[in-house]
Amino acid sequence: MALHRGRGFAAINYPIGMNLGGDPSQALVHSNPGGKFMVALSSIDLGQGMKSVTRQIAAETLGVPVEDVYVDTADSDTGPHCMGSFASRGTHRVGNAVIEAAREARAVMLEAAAEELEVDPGDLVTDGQGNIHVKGAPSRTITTAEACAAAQFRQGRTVSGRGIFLIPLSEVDPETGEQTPVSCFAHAAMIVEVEVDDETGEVAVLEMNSAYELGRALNPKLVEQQLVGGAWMGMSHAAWETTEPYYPDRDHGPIDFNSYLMPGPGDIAPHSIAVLERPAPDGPYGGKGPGEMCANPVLPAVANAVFNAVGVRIDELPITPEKVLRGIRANGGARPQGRP
Amino acid sequence: MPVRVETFDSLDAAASALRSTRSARFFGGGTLLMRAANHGDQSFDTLIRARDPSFRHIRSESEGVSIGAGVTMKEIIAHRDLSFLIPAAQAVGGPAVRNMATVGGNLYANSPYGDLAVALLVLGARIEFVGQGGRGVEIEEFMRDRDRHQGSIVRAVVVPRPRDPSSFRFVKVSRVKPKGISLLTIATYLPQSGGRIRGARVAYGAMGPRPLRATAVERLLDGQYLDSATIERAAAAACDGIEPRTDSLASSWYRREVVGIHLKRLLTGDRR
Amino acid sequence: MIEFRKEYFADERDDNLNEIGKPTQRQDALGHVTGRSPYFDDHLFEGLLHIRCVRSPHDHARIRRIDTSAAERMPGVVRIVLGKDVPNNLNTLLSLLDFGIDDEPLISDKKVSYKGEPVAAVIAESERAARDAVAQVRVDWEVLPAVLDVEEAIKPGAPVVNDVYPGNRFVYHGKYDHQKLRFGDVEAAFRQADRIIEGRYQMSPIEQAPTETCGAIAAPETNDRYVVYTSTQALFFSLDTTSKLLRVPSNRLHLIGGTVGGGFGGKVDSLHEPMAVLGTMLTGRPCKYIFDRHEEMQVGAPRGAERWYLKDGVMNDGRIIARKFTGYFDSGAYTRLSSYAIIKAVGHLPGPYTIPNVYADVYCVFTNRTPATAMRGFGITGVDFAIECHMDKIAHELGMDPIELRILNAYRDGDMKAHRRLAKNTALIECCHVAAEKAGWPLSQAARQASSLRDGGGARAEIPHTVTDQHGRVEGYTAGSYAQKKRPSGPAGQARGPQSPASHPSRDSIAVPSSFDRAPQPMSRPAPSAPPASAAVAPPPPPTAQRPAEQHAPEQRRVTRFSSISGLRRR
Amino acid sequence: MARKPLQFQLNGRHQAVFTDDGQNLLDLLRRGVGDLTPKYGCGQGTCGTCTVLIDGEPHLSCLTLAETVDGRQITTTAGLAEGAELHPLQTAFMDNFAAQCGYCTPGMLLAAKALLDRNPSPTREEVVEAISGNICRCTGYEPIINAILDAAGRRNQRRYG
Repeated sequence: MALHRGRGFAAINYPIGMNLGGDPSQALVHSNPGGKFMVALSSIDLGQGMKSVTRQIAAETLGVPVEDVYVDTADSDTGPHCMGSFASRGTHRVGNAVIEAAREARAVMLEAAAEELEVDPGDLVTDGQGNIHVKGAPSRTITTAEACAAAQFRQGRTVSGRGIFLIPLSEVDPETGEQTPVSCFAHAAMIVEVEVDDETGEVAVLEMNSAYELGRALNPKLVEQQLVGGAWMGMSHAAWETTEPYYPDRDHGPIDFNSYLMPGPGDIAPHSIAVLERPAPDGPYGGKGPGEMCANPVLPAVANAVFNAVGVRIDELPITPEKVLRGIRANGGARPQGRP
Repeated sequence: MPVRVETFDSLDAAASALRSTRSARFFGGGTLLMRAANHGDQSFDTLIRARDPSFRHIRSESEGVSIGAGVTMKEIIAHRDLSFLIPAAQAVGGPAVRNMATVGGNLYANSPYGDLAVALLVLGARIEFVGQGGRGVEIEEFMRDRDRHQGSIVRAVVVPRPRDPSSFRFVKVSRVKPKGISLLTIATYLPQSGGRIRGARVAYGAMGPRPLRATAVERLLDGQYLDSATIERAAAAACDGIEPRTDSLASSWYRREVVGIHLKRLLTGDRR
Repeated sequence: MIEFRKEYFADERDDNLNEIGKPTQRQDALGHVTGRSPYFDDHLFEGLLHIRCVRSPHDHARIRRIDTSAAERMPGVVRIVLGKDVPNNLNTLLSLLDFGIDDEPLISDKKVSYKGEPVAAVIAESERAARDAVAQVRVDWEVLPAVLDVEEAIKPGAPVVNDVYPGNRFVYHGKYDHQKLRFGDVEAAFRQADRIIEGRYQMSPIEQAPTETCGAIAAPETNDRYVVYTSTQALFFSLDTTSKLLRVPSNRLHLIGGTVGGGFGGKVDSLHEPMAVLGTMLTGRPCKYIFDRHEEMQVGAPRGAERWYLKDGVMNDGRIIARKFTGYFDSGAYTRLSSYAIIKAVGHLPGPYTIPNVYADVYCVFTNRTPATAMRGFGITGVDFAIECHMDKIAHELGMDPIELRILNAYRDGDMKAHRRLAKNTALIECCHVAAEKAGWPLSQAARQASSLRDGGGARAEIPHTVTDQHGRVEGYTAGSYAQKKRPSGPAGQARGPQSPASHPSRDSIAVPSSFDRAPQPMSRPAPSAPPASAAVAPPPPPTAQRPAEQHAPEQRRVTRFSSISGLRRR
Repeated sequence: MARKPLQFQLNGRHQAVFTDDGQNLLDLLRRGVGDLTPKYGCGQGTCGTCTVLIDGEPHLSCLTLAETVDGRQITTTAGLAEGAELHPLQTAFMDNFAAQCGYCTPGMLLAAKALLDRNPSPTREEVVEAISGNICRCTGYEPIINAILDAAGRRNQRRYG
């Protein structure tokens, strides 16, 4: 018996958002008299970090520290319409809506500050630390808190903003499929190294090296969370998971986390990730959305690595030891393809 | 109707309650019965418990170690007299499950569960029942028609100590690391005298509906030196007379193809 | 470990921002580590009732009779709900976007088309009481033949899974039993190709498996409204679906969610909100409807299986000059979101490569299994598996390095894609470079010198003369749209010419109007002009006749249409 | 339905409650006591999200018959922090971004606490074994493993430094 190592490659791109009935999301932003801001959304945080990324986007746009902003998600009475958290649309669509809402609120805040400082709003800048001052004259300054208080109690202005971002529906031509599916694409390339046991067909993922281009990484830690967890899920889809192990036969469908197979903490492989950031022209600060595409390159890369290791093409997922062993038997033994 | 729970201080009282109550089950650690109750299992409406201390004893006896049926996997792992069972007890579930799962429950578990029972099977354990005198029954007899014993309570399992610990080997093959359910489990007990195997016992888990003996393999090993030729012959016959089960982890075909490989690796000490 | 390669595309970014790009702690981190984050089930209600469904044990069966008398007498049972109790018991999620025909009951009362389909719901004082009563509901089934394989399902005489679509195929644009992609002439290019390489690929059905199962709690709110705590991934899909199925004005529904124990797509089209609100409407008490793990695994909608056939025309130097797809999405018994996944997939083909001739027929097929829905990578993951395994196969057959094959065929800024939009903001080649570098995978100098910013556009920006066909034509459906709803739409295909038989593509070359109303693309930069192809890696010149790209100027959008991808009605 | 009186310590506080016949501990803690930190993930003992410590050892509350905890010490995630001061594991989970949806986090924290209380300086393999009964669908486990090793390091620093 022998263990055979193999390397497999895959490269993918991924459409950000969707083309379905128009793709809108809305956001509302307002401040209290203390210059602390609330963002109201009906969007959902599934763990991907919707609350956190929109909070940073709002703070950046308003020109205030992130601590001055909190995001409330998913209350249909207070949060304006959003299609939902799917299709990698959250960061891109909701983020853009938050920018528009925050811009409007910022404009009112600067008008209030201008009135207090008796200058033109166009001459004012924020320092991101909670201060507003005249361009080139830092001494002529007012805090965002003071500006918002003045708006509320002296000037009668609402420091608030509404935002919507809509990618309108693109017609799809019945004859050619012509359409504008989405507005931007993320990219990835991955090399997976596996070890295949030619007596049992067992496949172990030894190492992953990847490069992901995601537009701007709005929060590097949230990006890392998605890429690390997503690659694990890609491994899982490649070699473990299915609700119907004998598809299209429906028998023996798993009913719990013991029979529904996923890699355990002892199966995970070292994953070295490089992130490239080519800003999306229409993305919030150039952001795209890493949430879905991060899993996709792993599936074919594992299949290609198995072929490189033992010369067996598994073109039906998942890549189970049984399928690999049947392939090795059909070939009359393992046929290592040589290290690329 | 909600599940009733009746608790008794003595196993004997619990046993008579179990006999007299229709659709009652005896409750050990709960890993099987609470799951069934949570799922709305309609086959029982009463759970019977016992607080009897004897239910949880671990006691050395002349012919081996007597383990109360209420002893958990965790307690087996922690007990110095049972170190030979650690590989099997450690193979059961994660830490939380091992704190709950009992020896008695493991005997009644259906595949792919029941890893400890595979070890008990090769070691020739004896099952003692509450309220039944005598020596109880040999474990393979118990496994053969386990349902007949549904109505009775296992008090303890008496496990002979392997004369030479190295003569007992155990492996659980799973798809998930470090812990997953069994694709197949193999336990071998190959005591030797004069270098030859005497009284070989080999058992599998997850190959059938419950743990079973690999008698063809035992016959090939008995009286032989444990050399590579013998191991090859044993591996080739690993599935003789056995129709492996198909489940969500693997097909009957796959189990048949690899059980010999894993048996060979276990016997040659090739653990990867 | 992770590194951020800032040197790439640095000139396209301003990295000196205050908050963007900072590793700021998550807003919800403290709630998570203290166990205080409020998921839908973390709201306690006095007198909460529990809903459990009676489910089909059969893949396909007619319901002759449902006897609930024994169940009604069970202790703790408050109410048993049947299909007739649902005010508007037929829906399809995307009808909210005027896409597709209502085809799925909330509680089925005539027939079931998958194992696990609900035919009754028990509302009881405790979960256990509900489970016990479910076990007492007697259903008289007439078991029907079932079909479980996508290619079996579309054969003549196959059992009809979904009565709305007797052909077991979703209908696109009220016109075809599949979605077409046509770009150039693959058949002509196959004849020019040095080799033809084919493959068949199967994506498995996959459970989203969030650690929190799908569920919702509804309760009467003051002001004669209903409050709903929910695990939904799409608050307004859930709100509008509930409003439609129960005929409740949407402003009488107050949905609260937003903190969810994982979704991965499985909570986009959940039917827990309408079921819970229905329970509350019928009992006046708070009602909880939640999947147990067994239901989440086998009844909750998975990522559907996909089967893809690929046929490529390849030159010996590695250029791919034609790629043909036939795809089958296994939608299960009802439409849910599979119809849309195909639109998304077709817009994605032929993958991140510039191939001058592309053809796809993609079918949304109904089978007697759990309806499929979204999952992470929806519509793309399956075909990317097919494409990238196929690319590896091509590299092997040509004896070519698999990464260099990708770089040679990679799409670049300014290239025309098969869905007839110019590529921009591309970065596939750079990802290939960095991944290879990290893994110590040697690349030729030519491959290393390639760039997404160079050698695109020019001839590669043109739309080839395209062959179209009428195969797969269906009758009896009319395309509708939000804009047309007010007036009844005319019979299908009246204005169309004669239809060719649905077997082989007709060879007549219809000049295709090459511009449809497209989305405005804010902030889009002009596509780079195409310098002469560098000697390094010459990207493939399109081999077939060209039509000028000017015809691509964006056209004034017609009246705003909420949706008309395939809003359709059964005539 | 028979209701039985039951007394136990929950996070150091005495609890006297009634339990329904056949009720599992998860349901008792959540609906009976109002401690919502243990989560329902499967009711089958296969996911670990309902993990609690009973006399310091991890148990699956969904498979624990509530009445069997009479007189015992139960720890949930609600009992990890001392007042406003987070447990080192909680801090480490935050610093390592070891939570995404957060649903498995309470069970993970308790599985990890049981390990560190008995083995203050575990190896990576011991950490992996300790969480082997707990499913996480978001993180790929790596950040969780790192967080637990990190917390162990801090605890040792605190002890020796």
